[in-house]
Amino acid sequence: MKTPEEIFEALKNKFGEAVINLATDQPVDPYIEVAPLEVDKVCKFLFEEEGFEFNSLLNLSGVDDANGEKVKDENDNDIIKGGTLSVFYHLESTIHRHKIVLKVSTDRENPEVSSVEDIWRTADWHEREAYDMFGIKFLNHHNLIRILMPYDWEAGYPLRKDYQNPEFYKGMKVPY
Amino acid sequence: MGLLDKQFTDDNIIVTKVEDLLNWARLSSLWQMGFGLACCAIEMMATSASHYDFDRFGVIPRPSPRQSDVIIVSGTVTLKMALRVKRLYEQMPDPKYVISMGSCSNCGGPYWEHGYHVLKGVDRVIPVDVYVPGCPPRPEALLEGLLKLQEKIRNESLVNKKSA
Amino acid sequence: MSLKTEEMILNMGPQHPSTHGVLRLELKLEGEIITDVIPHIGYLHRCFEKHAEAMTYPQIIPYTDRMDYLASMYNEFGYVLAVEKLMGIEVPERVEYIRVIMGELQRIASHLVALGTYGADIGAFTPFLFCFRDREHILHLFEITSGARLLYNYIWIGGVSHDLHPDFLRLTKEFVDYFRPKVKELNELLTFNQIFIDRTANVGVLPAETAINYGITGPNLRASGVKWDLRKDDPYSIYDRFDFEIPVGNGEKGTCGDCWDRYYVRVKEMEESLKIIEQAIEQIPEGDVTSAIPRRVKPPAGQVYSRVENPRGELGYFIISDGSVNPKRVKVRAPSFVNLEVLGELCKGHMVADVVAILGSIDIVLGEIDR
Amino acid sequence: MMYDWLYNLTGSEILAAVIQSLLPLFLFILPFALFAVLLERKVSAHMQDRLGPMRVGYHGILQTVADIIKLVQKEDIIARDNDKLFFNLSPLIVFMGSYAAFAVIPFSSVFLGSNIDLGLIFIVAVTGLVVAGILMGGWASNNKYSLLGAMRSAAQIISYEIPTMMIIIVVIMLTGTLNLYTMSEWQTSYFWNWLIFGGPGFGLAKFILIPFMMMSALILFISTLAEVNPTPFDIPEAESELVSGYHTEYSGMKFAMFFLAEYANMFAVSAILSALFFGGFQSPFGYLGNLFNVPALIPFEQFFWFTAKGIFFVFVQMWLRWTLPRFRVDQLMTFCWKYLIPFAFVILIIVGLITVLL
Repeated sequence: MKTPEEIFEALKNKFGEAVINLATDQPVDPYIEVAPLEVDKVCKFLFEEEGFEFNSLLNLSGVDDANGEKVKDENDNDIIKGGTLSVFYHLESTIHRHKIVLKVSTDRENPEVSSVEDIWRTADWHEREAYDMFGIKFLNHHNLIRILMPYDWEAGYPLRKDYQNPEFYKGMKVPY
Repeated sequence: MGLLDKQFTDDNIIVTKVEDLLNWARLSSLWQMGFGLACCAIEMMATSASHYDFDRFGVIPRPSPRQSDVIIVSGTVTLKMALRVKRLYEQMPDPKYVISMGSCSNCGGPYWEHGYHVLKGVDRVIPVDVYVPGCPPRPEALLEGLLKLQEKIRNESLVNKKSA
Repeated sequence: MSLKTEEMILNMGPQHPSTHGVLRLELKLEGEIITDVIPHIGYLHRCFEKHAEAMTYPQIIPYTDRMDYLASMYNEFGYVLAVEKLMGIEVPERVEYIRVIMGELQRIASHLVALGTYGADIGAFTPFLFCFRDREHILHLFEITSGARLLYNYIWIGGVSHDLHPDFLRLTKEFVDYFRPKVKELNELLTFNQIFIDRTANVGVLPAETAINYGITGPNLRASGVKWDLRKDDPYSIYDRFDFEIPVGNGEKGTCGDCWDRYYVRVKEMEESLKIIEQAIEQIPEGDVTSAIPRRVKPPAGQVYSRVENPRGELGYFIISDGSVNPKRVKVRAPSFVNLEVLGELCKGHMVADVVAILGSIDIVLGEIDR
Repeated sequence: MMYDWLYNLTGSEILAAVIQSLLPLFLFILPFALFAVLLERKVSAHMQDRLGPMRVGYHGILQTVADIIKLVQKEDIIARDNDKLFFNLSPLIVFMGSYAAFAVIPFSSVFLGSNIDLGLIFIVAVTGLVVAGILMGGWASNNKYSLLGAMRSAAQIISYEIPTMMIIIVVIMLTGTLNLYTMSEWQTSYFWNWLIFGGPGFGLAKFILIPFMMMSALILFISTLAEVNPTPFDIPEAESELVSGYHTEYSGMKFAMFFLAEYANMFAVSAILSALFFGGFQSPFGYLGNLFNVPALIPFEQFFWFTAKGIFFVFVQMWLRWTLPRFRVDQLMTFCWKYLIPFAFVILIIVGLITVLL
């Protein structure tokens, strides 16, 4: 059993700059913020290091922070420029029965995060889903294609806050 | 439709009697395509199961579209699925019927507004004979839908009204 | 010289009698032997997460129902717990008991569908109808309580929508007495049938290590011999007050973690759920069920991950609130979504008929996978 | 025999032959298939706490009539990529194969299509046609499910033909004939004369034979069951795996032909079983015709007993179908090659020794 503080200390000592901070102002779960391109190494450490052994990835979710600047495009639709997309990792160790939340934030225009797929196989589909919904590119993922939306969906990433749905898809009217 | 449908220009006793026989056969043996989409499929299964027993009306599920007469679109049709539903419908032999079961396949149901990947009504891809409202419809509602479809079939005609 | 046959690609689904919905499997076959299985999902993607962002917190509850439509009560339960955790709401005792009774009844109903359809997949059609017959009794209990058979919108944030029907407890007790022999009947008809055992034992063996790495949870994980049940290991609601066992697979008929174990763990779990229900009926206090329902649900800004033991495994809700009436993000960790991923691994080297057996034993619900 | 009777009645050889060949079809096979489908639905329904067809006629007795009239009306789909010749030929061959088997089945001492000496071999040969038809259909459908189903079916039927043949040889050794009519006659009245109870006579051999005959009957039942594909042997059309197997692509009347052939086949194998082991058309308790001295009654009684036995075995098949799960292909083969064939072999040798020594 390790508290988030202890885990943060250990990570900070090991990775230095790559581990950004521990957010404790949260009402329920604190989270550790990690640099997007280092997250695979941090996870590998957490997975392997004795005393941590986070052998289970509970959840991996993309989030659109929508903290960029809201502008109007040529069709008078709101779009968001700049800001970040985030990915949350919920890790758990069934051996030591402790949990931790990791967060990475990446640039919205060119979102790139290291893949943790080869640490936990379960991350495969989770990452594909995050890619499908937010367009977050997971580097070194072996098969990063859409998973829920049709493979030929061209209208963007639906869970982004400024997503515009197309009028037609293969001749079928989409809006009500 | 079938081989004889709308092939006759005038009504007579033989045609009407044959028509009654054929319609009776059609409506009494509506083989349903064993095909479920979403929540409503569970209610559809419950309707086929012991308590409600679709078999009483001669409805049995057939796994292959080639041998089925009625497709019950039971649940949300998504854009990814819509063309497959259409394909399945096209694979069924005439005369074929469609029951749209549940709000989702009637009109998009609760997903009508923000459902970026939901087809708002299966009638945008295939013609529907009977709409069964509900989310999901009770088995009784589906049975009622089936009876309505039988009523509709009972009134089908071999006579081509237009040319008459 | 060895004969080599040409690889054949067989598309199973989206319309197929035993893909449990609109799953499409791309099977690569050599003769009838599987070399690879690629699941294609998303045929039922109903944009739950987009809806959640546009709705207020209580409005989301009906949408959670429609995700795992075989275990709607439990979906509401999980979601409501997450919001309550974020807001710090304490719910009355009676509500906790009602939720547990509903949740366990739902677990039985869901397992009945799983076991029944599994029988149908293996080719025994009669158990399927027997299971549906018994499930109708549970649906009746739900119906007199909430007014709906399948999608209830019954468990609300801070309470339940209304109190139990006066006859509910009596009928539930009757159901428990009715159902015990039915489990035995199911065992005689299907579970210990030699053909059934031949078809399922030693098929699709999932070792515990692989299961954890793939994030498998619920009966599928327990069948691999891992005693992991959130009701005991991370107790939520009032599950710590009940006395029940966690059945695990032990390779009774084959190897630990095979299809038969996955099947049998569910049968056992139904019996354990009956125990919980019996205890809950004994202990349930009187009281108001709507007193803690907040007028306005406006959680503080922050994020929460809350999880419950759904009939299919760990159902997690990850909610990010920005302090307004709409959540900023609701991500569902759907157990079936995660469990399905391992299918390719399990199927390799088996035959086409085994794909059906393995898929059925994982017990997926497409509504939850695609959301 | 029936031919002579018809010849006397009509006075024309051709007419007699035509009527004789059509009679089983119209008098028996079609009505029986219709009845069997309904029976199946009713039996399954009552086993599953349901009612089954209720709305078409009294308790749904017209259900299958409606089904067939509907199927006739359906569009006959032949897809572009089907091999048209074989696709169309296949249901005919399957139907023909199962229909031809009825020619030699002795319904009674009078009502018998053709009393040929090679009756048993004839049945085995024509039911072999069914395999050809199924393979043809599966291949011509150009559908992977159909192809897999047809392949499975071919493997299954051919394998299970071996124990069937062995048991038939056992029976031939005991009775010394291939003629089904003679065989039934041989097991004269009273059930203790049936072959399953060692055949007529009260020698030592009879009592030694009884256990082996019971096993033979069981093996024959299982292996013929496998040839008509109900669960647990319905691998060729395994609904939950191969959609509907070899007839996935067939619609309308062609499908109906497969459908009827299947039920006709069910009766055919039951008929073989009862003709070989259960006295064929012989009554188990003697005849009312003899009792009241009305010989004209006897053929009708025989017909009744024969169909009753047949329908009983059909019922057993349905019973199994709605109770048991399905085998997997390799298990099915294992069951045949590792259990049925060795047992059949042992029985063959022992019965051979018994017939030689005793």
